[in-house]
Amino acid sequence: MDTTQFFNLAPWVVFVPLIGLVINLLVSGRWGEKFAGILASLASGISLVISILLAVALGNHPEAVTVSLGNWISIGNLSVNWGFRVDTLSVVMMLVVSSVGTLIHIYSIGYMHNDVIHNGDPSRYTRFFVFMNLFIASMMLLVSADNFLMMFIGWEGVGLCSYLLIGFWFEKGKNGTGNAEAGKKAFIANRIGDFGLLVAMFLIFWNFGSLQFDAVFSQASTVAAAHPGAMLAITLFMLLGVTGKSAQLPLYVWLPDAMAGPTPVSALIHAATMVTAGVYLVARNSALFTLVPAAQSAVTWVGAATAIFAATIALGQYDIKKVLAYSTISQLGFMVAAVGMGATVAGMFHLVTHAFFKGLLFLAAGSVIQGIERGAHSVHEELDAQDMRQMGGLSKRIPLTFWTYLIGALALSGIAPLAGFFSKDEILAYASKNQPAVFWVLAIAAFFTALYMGRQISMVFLGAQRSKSAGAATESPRVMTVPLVLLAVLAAFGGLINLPGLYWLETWLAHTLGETTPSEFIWLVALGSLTLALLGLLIGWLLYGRQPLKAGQADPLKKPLGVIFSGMENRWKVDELYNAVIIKPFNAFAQFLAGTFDLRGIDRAGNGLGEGTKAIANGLRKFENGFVRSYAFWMLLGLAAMVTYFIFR
Amino acid sequence: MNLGSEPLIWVTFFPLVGVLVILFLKSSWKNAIRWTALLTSLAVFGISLWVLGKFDAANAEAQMVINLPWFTLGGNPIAFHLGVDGLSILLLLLTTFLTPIAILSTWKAVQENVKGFMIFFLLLEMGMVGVFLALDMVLFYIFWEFTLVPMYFLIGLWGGERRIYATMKFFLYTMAGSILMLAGILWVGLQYGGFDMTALTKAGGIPVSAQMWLFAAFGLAFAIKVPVWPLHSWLPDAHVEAPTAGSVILAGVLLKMGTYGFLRFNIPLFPQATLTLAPYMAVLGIIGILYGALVAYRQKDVKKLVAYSSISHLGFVILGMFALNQLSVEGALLQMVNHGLSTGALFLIVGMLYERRHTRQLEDFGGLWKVTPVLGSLALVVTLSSAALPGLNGFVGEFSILSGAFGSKVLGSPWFAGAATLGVILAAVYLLHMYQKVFLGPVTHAENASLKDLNVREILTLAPILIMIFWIGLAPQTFLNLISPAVEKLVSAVSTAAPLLH
Amino acid sequence: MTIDLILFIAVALTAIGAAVAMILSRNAVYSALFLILNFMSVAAFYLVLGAPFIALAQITIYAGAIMVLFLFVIMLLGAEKMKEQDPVKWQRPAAILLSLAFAVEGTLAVFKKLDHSIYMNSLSGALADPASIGELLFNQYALPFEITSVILLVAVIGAVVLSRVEKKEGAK
Amino acid sequence: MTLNDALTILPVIFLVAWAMIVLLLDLRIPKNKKGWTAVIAAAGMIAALVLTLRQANSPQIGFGGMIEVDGFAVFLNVIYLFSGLAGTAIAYNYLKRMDIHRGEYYVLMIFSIVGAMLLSYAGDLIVVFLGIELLSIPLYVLAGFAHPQVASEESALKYFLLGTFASTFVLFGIAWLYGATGTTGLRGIVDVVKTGSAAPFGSVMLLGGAGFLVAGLGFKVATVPFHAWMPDVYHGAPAPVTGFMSVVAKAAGFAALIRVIFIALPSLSESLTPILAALAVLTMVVGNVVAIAQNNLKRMMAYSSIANAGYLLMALVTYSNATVRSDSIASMLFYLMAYAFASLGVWAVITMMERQEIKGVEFMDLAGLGKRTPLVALAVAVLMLSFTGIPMTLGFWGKFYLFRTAIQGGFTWLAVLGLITSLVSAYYYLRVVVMMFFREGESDLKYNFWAGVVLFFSTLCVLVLSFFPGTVFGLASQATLLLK
Amino acid sequence: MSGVPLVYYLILAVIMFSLGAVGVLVRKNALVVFMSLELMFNSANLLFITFANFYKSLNGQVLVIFVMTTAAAEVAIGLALMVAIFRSRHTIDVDQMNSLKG
Repeated sequence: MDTTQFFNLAPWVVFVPLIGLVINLLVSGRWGEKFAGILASLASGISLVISILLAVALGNHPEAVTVSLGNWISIGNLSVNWGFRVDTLSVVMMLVVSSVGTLIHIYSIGYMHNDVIHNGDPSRYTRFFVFMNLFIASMMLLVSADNFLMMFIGWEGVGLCSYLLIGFWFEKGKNGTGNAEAGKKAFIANRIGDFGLLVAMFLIFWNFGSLQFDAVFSQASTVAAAHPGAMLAITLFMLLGVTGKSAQLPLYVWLPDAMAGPTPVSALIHAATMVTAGVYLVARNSALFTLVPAAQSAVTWVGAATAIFAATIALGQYDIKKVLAYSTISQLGFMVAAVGMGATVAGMFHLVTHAFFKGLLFLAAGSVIQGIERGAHSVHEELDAQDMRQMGGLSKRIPLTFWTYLIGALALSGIAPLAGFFSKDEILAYASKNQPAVFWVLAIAAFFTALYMGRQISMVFLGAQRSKSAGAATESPRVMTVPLVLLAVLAAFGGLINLPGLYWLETWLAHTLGETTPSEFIWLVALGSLTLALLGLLIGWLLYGRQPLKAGQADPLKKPLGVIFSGMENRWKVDELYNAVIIKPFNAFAQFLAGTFDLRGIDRAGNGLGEGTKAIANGLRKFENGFVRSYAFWMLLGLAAMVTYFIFR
Repeated sequence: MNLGSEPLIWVTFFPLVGVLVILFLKSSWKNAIRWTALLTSLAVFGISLWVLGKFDAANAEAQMVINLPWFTLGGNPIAFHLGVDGLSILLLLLTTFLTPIAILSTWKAVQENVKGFMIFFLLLEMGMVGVFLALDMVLFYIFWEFTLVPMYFLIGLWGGERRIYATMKFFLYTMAGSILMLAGILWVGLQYGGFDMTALTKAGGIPVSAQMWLFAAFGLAFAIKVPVWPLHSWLPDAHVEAPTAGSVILAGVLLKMGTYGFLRFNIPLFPQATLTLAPYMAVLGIIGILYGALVAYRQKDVKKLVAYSSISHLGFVILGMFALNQLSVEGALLQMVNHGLSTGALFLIVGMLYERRHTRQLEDFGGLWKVTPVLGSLALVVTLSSAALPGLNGFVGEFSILSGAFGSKVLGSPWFAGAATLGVILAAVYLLHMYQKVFLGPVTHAENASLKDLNVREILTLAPILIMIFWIGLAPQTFLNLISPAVEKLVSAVSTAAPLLH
Repeated sequence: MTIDLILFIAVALTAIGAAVAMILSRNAVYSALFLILNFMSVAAFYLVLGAPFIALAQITIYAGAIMVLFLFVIMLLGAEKMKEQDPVKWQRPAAILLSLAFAVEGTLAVFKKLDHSIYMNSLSGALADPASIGELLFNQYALPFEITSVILLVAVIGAVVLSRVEKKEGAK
Repeated sequence: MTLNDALTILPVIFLVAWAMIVLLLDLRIPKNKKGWTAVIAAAGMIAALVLTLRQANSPQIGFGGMIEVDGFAVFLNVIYLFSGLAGTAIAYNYLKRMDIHRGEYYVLMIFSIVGAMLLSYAGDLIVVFLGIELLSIPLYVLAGFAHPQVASEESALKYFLLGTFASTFVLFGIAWLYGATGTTGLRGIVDVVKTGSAAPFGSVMLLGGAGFLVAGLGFKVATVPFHAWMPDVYHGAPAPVTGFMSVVAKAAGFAALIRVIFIALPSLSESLTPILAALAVLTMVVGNVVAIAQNNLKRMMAYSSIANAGYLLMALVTYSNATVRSDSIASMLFYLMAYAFASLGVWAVITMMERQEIKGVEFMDLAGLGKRTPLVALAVAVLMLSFTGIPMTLGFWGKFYLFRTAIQGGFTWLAVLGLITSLVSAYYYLRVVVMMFFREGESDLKYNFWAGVVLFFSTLCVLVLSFFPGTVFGLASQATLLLK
Repeated sequence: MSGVPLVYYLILAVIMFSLGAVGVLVRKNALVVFMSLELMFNSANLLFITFANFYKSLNGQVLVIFVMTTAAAEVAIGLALMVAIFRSRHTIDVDQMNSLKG
């Protein structure tokens, strides 16, 4: 069979979800929840199938293939096609997106059924799947684009979906607008990043004369030689884009708030796929980054700093999803650091495994939350279903969820032989060889990772049930647990794809990324990290699990760490800082412009001219005083002036 | 020449047919009047498609030219000279496209004196089309100034609370600019042989010293119309007080007359002055982008917010025009259309909200997406189009402008475009702010809980614009092909006039 | 200084004095009488300047008929005196200053810029006899002559219109 | 005086005779049928119109140069006669309403027209002087026609005293010019100046005389600072009189100015041009600016009339420039015509609205006019736009041509200033529109057919003629070519 | 009086004109104002006669006749007007004629 024919299917990875969403829009829920959910899952599933077919085709024909649908914009020397690029990198992303996506779609059929009831607006069920399909389409566009501009559509498109889904329950949240605010925050933070990407694109266009990946990468070295400054600017502005989309310092603040979205959204968008777009961007442009060491180290350090910074915050959180959110930020830091160092494969590897286990963790967390909610419903208790202090001892109530969660947590902590161990280890190994400082930072972050996961497992599943609802929690339906199990399998065995020695992923990606530094498995590092992970888990258990927390008890770490812990608990007050330093002055400045400057300044200047003229008119009116003799006086004055001018001029 | 077969004559003056018919209808036959106006404007749109059909996209020159001698002034002929080229074709289509939509939007909103309203509206359409087609400076001025009159009445008679203040302000501001343009036109015509645009552009040769003054005289008129910061303060008032259809046309078309004027007059006629002043104009454009966005963000009135957003959007157009390369100028032209569509649609939506709630204060809304999901969804698309989401129309224009300006030799520095790109962030800030205040969050006012969603007519008003939003966003080449030869000609004309560029 | 000049100055001073007195007189009757005096002195100049017919007309028509009409109206209305309070404070001094300046300026202009060596002609009466004036009037100046007649007619109509009192109910 | 001489002023002679006939017939017409007087008077004016038009293409000189019949004069005479007809049409109902219906009204109006016609024919300064008097004396009486209405009397007295004051200026000026040249013929003056036989006095006397003359004529056309009479007189005089006066007196004044300045004083251009420019500036600025402070339509129109005098003066400013000389006269005639149409139309409406105590029309009285009589209001709106100079009205072309001659004559700054002041004028003209259409109110308009005819005919002309500016301007420039 | 220079006459006329103007500008009695106007007419007449003498032509004298006639006509109108005003207002003080202004 000539598998190259499959390449022509590439555009359909985008179109199928689009068709799915259009059908769902047209039907708009008239044919029931089942239809909407299944249709959307099917659309996502077909994308998965196509992705697999593309992978198969690539297996036979590893060179990149571009499928063009025609011209999009062509002005002067700017010419951009609707082009889909099928290469090993994009297909990896497609596979991740569609596989995790499909599982989460299926999970959502069950989850959202409860969620819409719980939140009191069942009519929004279909809307959810429309957005989800739109997300899949945008994400596919992002990864399959063969030029920057098209990628940018996907880039902003996923941002839009994120905005819509975070604010899915737009009337809920703090003060009723909390969710909507969170969505807005996410979009604007992303826009700031997009600003960077836009500028990077302008620079690329004017320095390379094209926005096509091929054309740009092939000229990279010549341009780097000719305009090193431009190259530096390009890569740094791209980094700004990365920090926005992949929630790195300093733009990460939107991601914790983004947990306001329904849990499947957190799993799919804010853990598994969208947030990794930044990593993908750097990987895609590794040809550029490798030429600019300064930018590379900037990327690395941003990633590393984020990794440890977010990990510390994760330790101080009580919200089950917030812990995972900060964990995500931290793990994204790992990936960014990896691709920054040039360990592109390692970064991508971690991206894939992270998608599995973090997706799993979120979904399982969703299962926990709904379990608690059901429990709360049955015992008529009002509580925050996401607060870990209200949980405890759930392993008995919801065992399947517990086990899958445990697998995910262990994978995340980097326990061998689960997926996370291999991928994280690859990054650490690379760092230890090339950038020892980064290595130490990441190692500590890894320790923290295990620590907060240990803490979370202990708080949620072990010990005593600290609320009535927790005692009454029930297991989720099959449609949710099956994806959990499947993801658990992936999280457990995902490491296989780049198992040391086999290095499938590496050889696969090498077709696209070219010669990369081959990965090495360093036993010392592996054992060290494993030890750290185990240590972390152990401490976590010792602190939180051995002596089960009691309801209302303060966090055991609070006493020994003191101020530091309250810093972690309060997320180092970064939001407050931004609020004080950026948002408030910004609002005040805008208010000044709108109120004082525009209305009292510019507007009044215009009106003042009119009023001034009126005042002059009223002044001149006084000359028309009604007295004939005065009129005669003016006449004589005019006459005298005129005659004087004539005679004596 | 058989005038009956000249599409430009028809497209300009067909609205008068509608006016005539309406004149003979009783003013109490409101629906008949509405239908007449709607059908007339649809017919005009049809005629403009006929123009489009005859339009040769590869030709950069004016086409379907009608040139009838009218009278002479000081030995210089003034002619009834119409023609359409790449610079005007899109704006012509935009005008004829938006007019029926605007008329359709008045079905329920305008109940008083429908007859007068429609007559003024069709007269306005004639004036606007004339502005875009006129190739004689005097004729241009006539149409230009004439459009003031119907708009003056539209705001003054069917406007809101402070309509008198607003309409006077609108009239006086606009006239303040155009009187100097009249002096400029006379001066150019008398000093440099004629009022014919095509001839003047070819002849060139206006001395640089004179160019600066003339640029200022013409530019002021256009800058006020656009409006370029800081000459904008008439716009928010006019928009807030204008009836919905008036706002749509005001934002959609009338403001474009200003930007079009720059393209048609200032740049080709005074190339050296243009090159000298381009950075300053660009700076004004950028200030407009950022200032408009910041001020929009703090508005409490939705309509005012959208009005200030116009200032921001048109700042992009100004920047694009004065970056003066193929990319930016084409982007600017496309952005004119985009702004007409997006902002027009936003005003339509504000109008729909107003019809339901009789308020435009942001604080009076909230949570409407839940109550009126269709309106909420359509508003979302329009908002995003205005925020230049890739894949929608706004992005194509803004990207071309910014990327063009980024490498513009005339501006000579990427900082211009860099600063302007910040507007992309700010656009998200104020537009999402608006969307959230109106459509998201809980329903806080009891009156809002029972609002009706859009009816078929309202969906029909918005649907064509939405189609165009997607069309331009996904396949802009259809439109870009029409304009690129003319833009190429314009850009190369300016650069040949100014050897310092090469 | 010739006798002519002395005579001129004497008559001129009379004319100016009469004019000043006319302006200053509180009583309108005195004003009228002073104006008549002024006309008389001007008529004397006319006589000297070779215009005996005009001089005569000046005395009979102006000083005689017109001023008598004035006096008649003053008496009729009893309006010879009114309070001299000026509601526009600045007007009087400013007016006097302006007029003074105007007079000085005019005098200076005439004095400085014109030739002093031109002396007036002494003309015989023959030049200005009524017959030749009449001839001019009916030939060269026939049109103005006719126009003046129309003007007089209009004046008559106007006077009639203005002085007729409508007798209508409700009118005070 | 020969028969030929008489033929040159045939329309004038006819009108004088006709006026006398009307006067006599009026005695026989009973008080309640004075409409017949109006009809007879109008018939006379129409006949005179025919006679005038017959002169259009045969320039001739009569009375030894005192009368110059040319296209310029014919053009203006047509304007006077049209205004006379309009003045008759709008007065008829008004006079009846005010209970001052007397036949003398029409007679005086005809005499006033005769004076105006003489001014446009004038070839001699004495004719100028007598023309002014013949124009003015009936107007003094007409202004006071509504006596014993206080406002009317006051207006008449002010007009009379100041008008006579201005007449002394004119006369004094004529005397100096006579002294400087020994002649009062306009062409005679030029000849004397050219041959240098002006002689002993140099140009000082000529200049001084010109100053007095310009001041005196400036009073008639109301240039600042000789304008102060106009608002009060317009305000107090009966509306139809003001309407008539606003066109005829102004046009006649400009006719005289053009005759004197263009024909007799070209040698003084160096001194005269700055003065004329200064007068134009002052007049435009003061007229337009003060108008925005007015709340009475009559007074506003008075200031508008002053402002328009300023625009018209622009045509005189360039009089020494040979290239635009004839065009500037044509522009001025064009503008006068546009002004006449718009003015007569507006005054027709004021006539219909004025109440018993002649106090004009307050702006508040206009409120609601757009609702109650939409067509009238629309017509007024068109006329206001024409005054403002908005395209598709005749007023636009008026300004267009005037500014054009100013620019071509090298006075761009003056044109720009004129344009800026016309922006100011937009404010007060539009205020009328605002009051009529945008404000609710109970406007009280006593519509009558003949005034309506004037209003709608003017409006129609303002609109329709705007599409043929070239043709109209051609007419005006043909009219002026014969001037030389 | 051939011994008198021409300019003296001219100066006399100018002074009379100015005095007339003063009268117009300062007097309140309409009749006196009117008389002042007559004085100004007279000063112009004096000029005409003077120049007629200088040019040895009768034209100037003829002009004076026209001026006189016109002045008479003005007097007729003026006095009639003042009488009419006096009837309704019982005064001819020009300063009280100021109801129209602004």
